[in-house]
Amino acid sequence: MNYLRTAAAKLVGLDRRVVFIAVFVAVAIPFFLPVHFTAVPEEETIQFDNALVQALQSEKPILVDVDFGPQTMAEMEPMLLALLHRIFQSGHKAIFLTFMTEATSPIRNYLAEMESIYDLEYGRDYVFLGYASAYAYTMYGLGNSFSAYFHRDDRGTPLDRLPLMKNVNSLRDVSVVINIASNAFPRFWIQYSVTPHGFDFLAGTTAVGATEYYPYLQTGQLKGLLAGGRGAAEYETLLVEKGILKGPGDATAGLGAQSLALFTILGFILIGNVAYFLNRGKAR
Amino acid sequence: MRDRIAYRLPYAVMAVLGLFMLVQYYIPHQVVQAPRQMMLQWKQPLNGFIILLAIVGIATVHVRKIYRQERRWGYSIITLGAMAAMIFVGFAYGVQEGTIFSDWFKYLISPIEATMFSLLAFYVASAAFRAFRARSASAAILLVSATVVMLALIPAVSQNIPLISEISAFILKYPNTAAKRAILIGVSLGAISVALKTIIGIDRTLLERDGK
Amino acid sequence: MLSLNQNRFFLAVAVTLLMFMGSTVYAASVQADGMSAEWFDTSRITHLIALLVFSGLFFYFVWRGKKGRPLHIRPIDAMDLLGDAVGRAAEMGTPMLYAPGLGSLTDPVTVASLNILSKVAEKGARLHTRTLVPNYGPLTWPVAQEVVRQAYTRAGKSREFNPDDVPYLTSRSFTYAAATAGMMQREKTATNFFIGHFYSESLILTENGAASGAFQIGGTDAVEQLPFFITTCDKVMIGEEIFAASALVVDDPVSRSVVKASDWFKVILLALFAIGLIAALLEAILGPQLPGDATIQWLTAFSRGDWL
Amino acid sequence: MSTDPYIWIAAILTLGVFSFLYKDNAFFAVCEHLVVGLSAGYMFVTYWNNVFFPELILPLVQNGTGSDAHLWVPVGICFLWACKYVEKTKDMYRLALAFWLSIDLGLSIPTHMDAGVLAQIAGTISAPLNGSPVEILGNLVLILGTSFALLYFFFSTEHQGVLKGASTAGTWVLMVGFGASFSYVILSRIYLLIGRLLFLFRDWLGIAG
Repeated sequence: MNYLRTAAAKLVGLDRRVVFIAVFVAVAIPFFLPVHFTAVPEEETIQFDNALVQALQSEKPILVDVDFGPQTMAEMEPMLLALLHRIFQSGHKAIFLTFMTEATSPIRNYLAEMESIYDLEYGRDYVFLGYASAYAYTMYGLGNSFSAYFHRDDRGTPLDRLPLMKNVNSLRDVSVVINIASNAFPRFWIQYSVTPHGFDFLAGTTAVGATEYYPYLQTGQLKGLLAGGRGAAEYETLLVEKGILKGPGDATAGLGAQSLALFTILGFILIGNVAYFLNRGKAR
Repeated sequence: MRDRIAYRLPYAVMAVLGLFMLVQYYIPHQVVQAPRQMMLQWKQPLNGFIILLAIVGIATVHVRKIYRQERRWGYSIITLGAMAAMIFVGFAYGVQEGTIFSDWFKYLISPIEATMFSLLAFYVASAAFRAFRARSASAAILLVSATVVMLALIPAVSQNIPLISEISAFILKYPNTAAKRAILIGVSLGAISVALKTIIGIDRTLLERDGK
Repeated sequence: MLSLNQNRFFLAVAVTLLMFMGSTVYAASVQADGMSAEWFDTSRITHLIALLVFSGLFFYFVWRGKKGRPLHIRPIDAMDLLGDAVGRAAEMGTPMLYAPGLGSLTDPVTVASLNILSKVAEKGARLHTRTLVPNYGPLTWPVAQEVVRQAYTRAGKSREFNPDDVPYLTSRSFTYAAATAGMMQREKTATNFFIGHFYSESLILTENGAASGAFQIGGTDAVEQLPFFITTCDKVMIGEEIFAASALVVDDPVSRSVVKASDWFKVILLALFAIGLIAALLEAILGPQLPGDATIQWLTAFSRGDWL
Repeated sequence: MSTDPYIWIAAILTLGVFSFLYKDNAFFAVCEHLVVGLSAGYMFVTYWNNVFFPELILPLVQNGTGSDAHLWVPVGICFLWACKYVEKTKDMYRLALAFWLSIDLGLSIPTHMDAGVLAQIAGTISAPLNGSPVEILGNLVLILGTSFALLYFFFSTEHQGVLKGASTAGTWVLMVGFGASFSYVILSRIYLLIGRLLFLFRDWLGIAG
């Protein structure tokens, strides 16, 4: 027992670099092991897709607000790509915008990729309105007018020269608003736009903020939620089952590393607590 | 007299405009909505001005460091140089896909920022190890709930051990919703009080001035 | 306090109002196509009622506070320790660190946090203890500087105020966290406050502070960061407690009374929940045709605003 | 292994940032200062191209005396704010600040009431107590949990007796919620690391699928 306590005391004082190395190894190993996992779609993800399917049946375009930068790209990129395939494969039209400066370059990149895959035409099939500041107030204002806040699109074309924007004057003219965001913007959408103006709203967030949105899911202010890399992996599975994606993407590829890393951290929490209780016994 | 007005005018502006933004929520009439839309349009350049302030702020901090030759001032030259280069590249060659601007973003900014944030994975693990102790009943509850939800996130566990993903889904859907909702209602009420208090001038911390 | 008997104040309000009305009429004549001609949005009737009830409570308690009647508010743990926390830094002869969060200035949490900062800095100034305020927002920074300067003035120590104690660091969250952590180590701060809206960097801040052995008071409305605050700070304010604390730190009874308004509003909410629960139980036991269901439907419609 | 020089630069920068885990060093400091400068420049260009030029300058130049004349107001407000940096006109900035705060705080009142309070009440009250046993239990937890947790935020009286019990139950509910957040935060951070390693092993070294 004494031996255990000394070990516990040592463990508590463990250099944190040891923890770092353990985490690194846990994340790295699965890349070299041929074990493949799939994530079974949970209720929220299925809800998300059902709401999206409903929107895809309407004539109105979809509005996608993309707010993530390079910092969280690993988590958000697979989600956005799955969503883009979902929208463009059904031949639906979409309008894009962002409230985050760092998001503009990645969006141009993804849209150029989609353009070559699905043979899209800018201005007719999709439009990128570019970056807008004052997010909360622009979200609120879009309920009445697009043209007051976007005089020109990202390429400097006035909005009235874009065929897709001809029939879109306000948020009433879009079938659904989707926000793929790494920050609290879905909350602002709900507070400043969804609740006052009343329209269907879907969100994809990082796992960090995901639990915060459950109250809105329950009230219906939010119709569906993709929760971080995990939600993206579930969505990939769902789209593969429906034949929209040819194979799972990066989110599913990360499931193995995710599992081992979570096990490692759980192990550390367990060791930390055991050491703590043993030490406390000694202090008495 | 003039001084009095100068002192009070900001409070008056705040009260009038603040109450206007409040009242417009209930009045869809164009006489109210047209100026409301106008004011929201002003927010775009105004908030953009904040970005400008941020950039000027960063530049000033680094210029001052170089000027005073403070600790690590040499690095400040890198910052200022990088800033100037990026602005030059953006205006000279454009920003669309395939330009130098877009390449620099993809291969210089992206890897650094993404890696910086990935460091948090290590810090989270270290914090979990060092600080997550069942010191009290409520800490123990936190720990148990975290463990269950975490286990359910591991496909190998949730697909093989029965009930764990159901319990996790239950936690997320009900007690988690209750907790987040209570906080949401509380924060909303608190925010309303603070906003009301500030608008009508009960709370004057922010607009205080010397000699008063 | 708002002193309504000041003629000149009225004059100023009137001038502003007139100017604003002028621009209103002008704007309405310029761009009014496609907008409504209704004077009241009936779907927001419940909303208006709720807001009127809230402001009614608000002004009632403000009125009571003005009369000087004592209003009891239960102490908030973290605020009770405010004096001790400042005293600790003073005893050890090291500065305090106050991070007002990464939210924008116009976020009510930041406003509340700056109120608390005002008190902390004043107490510190009285005890000759510096308050370091690293800033993230370019808009918050000048205001925070002004708030601390005013706090020093109130303590009668305006000469001791050093603007460099309230620096602007950067608007990149990771760099901000690294720089602030560096500041804690260099200055060996004995007390750290982290109050406001925080993002992922909060972990780096609080963990470094905890490792240096500082006494830490945290508070945030960012729920996802709260678990880390709870495990690494000595005292934590959760969500609304920050707003309550910001009202409590001011000795003014009027400011305190605002907390009461929000409290009694919560009592009304709880009563509604109770009615809803009873009605739901009745429905579950007696079946859907009976009064329970009707009550729930009416209550739901009422709170959604479509009961008219 | 990649032959694209850009990929090599990105990989070197990635390793430079990772070196911070060992300790703060010059390599990391270079990366840090580089990204601060680059992204400030990036922000400036984006802001100019997407907001400042098309939404302010162009309308003012084209239509500054007509229907867009009102856009002179924000110019004036920014000017007032800039007065802060001149000693003599320092106080003028309070006017700009008042303007700034009033719009934001004014609009935040009704929207908080709507989305944060009323909609949440509607959601709680309409949670039905019929259906499967799990749903009934869940909705009971939801209604009672929300009430107890709200009682924790009740400041008017001391928490004694029944109130103490209820608010303790409230903290437990809050803790369950925080536990869920905690595990999701960990998950999120791990994904970021996975993304970086995927870049190093797959895009750069080409040794992992």
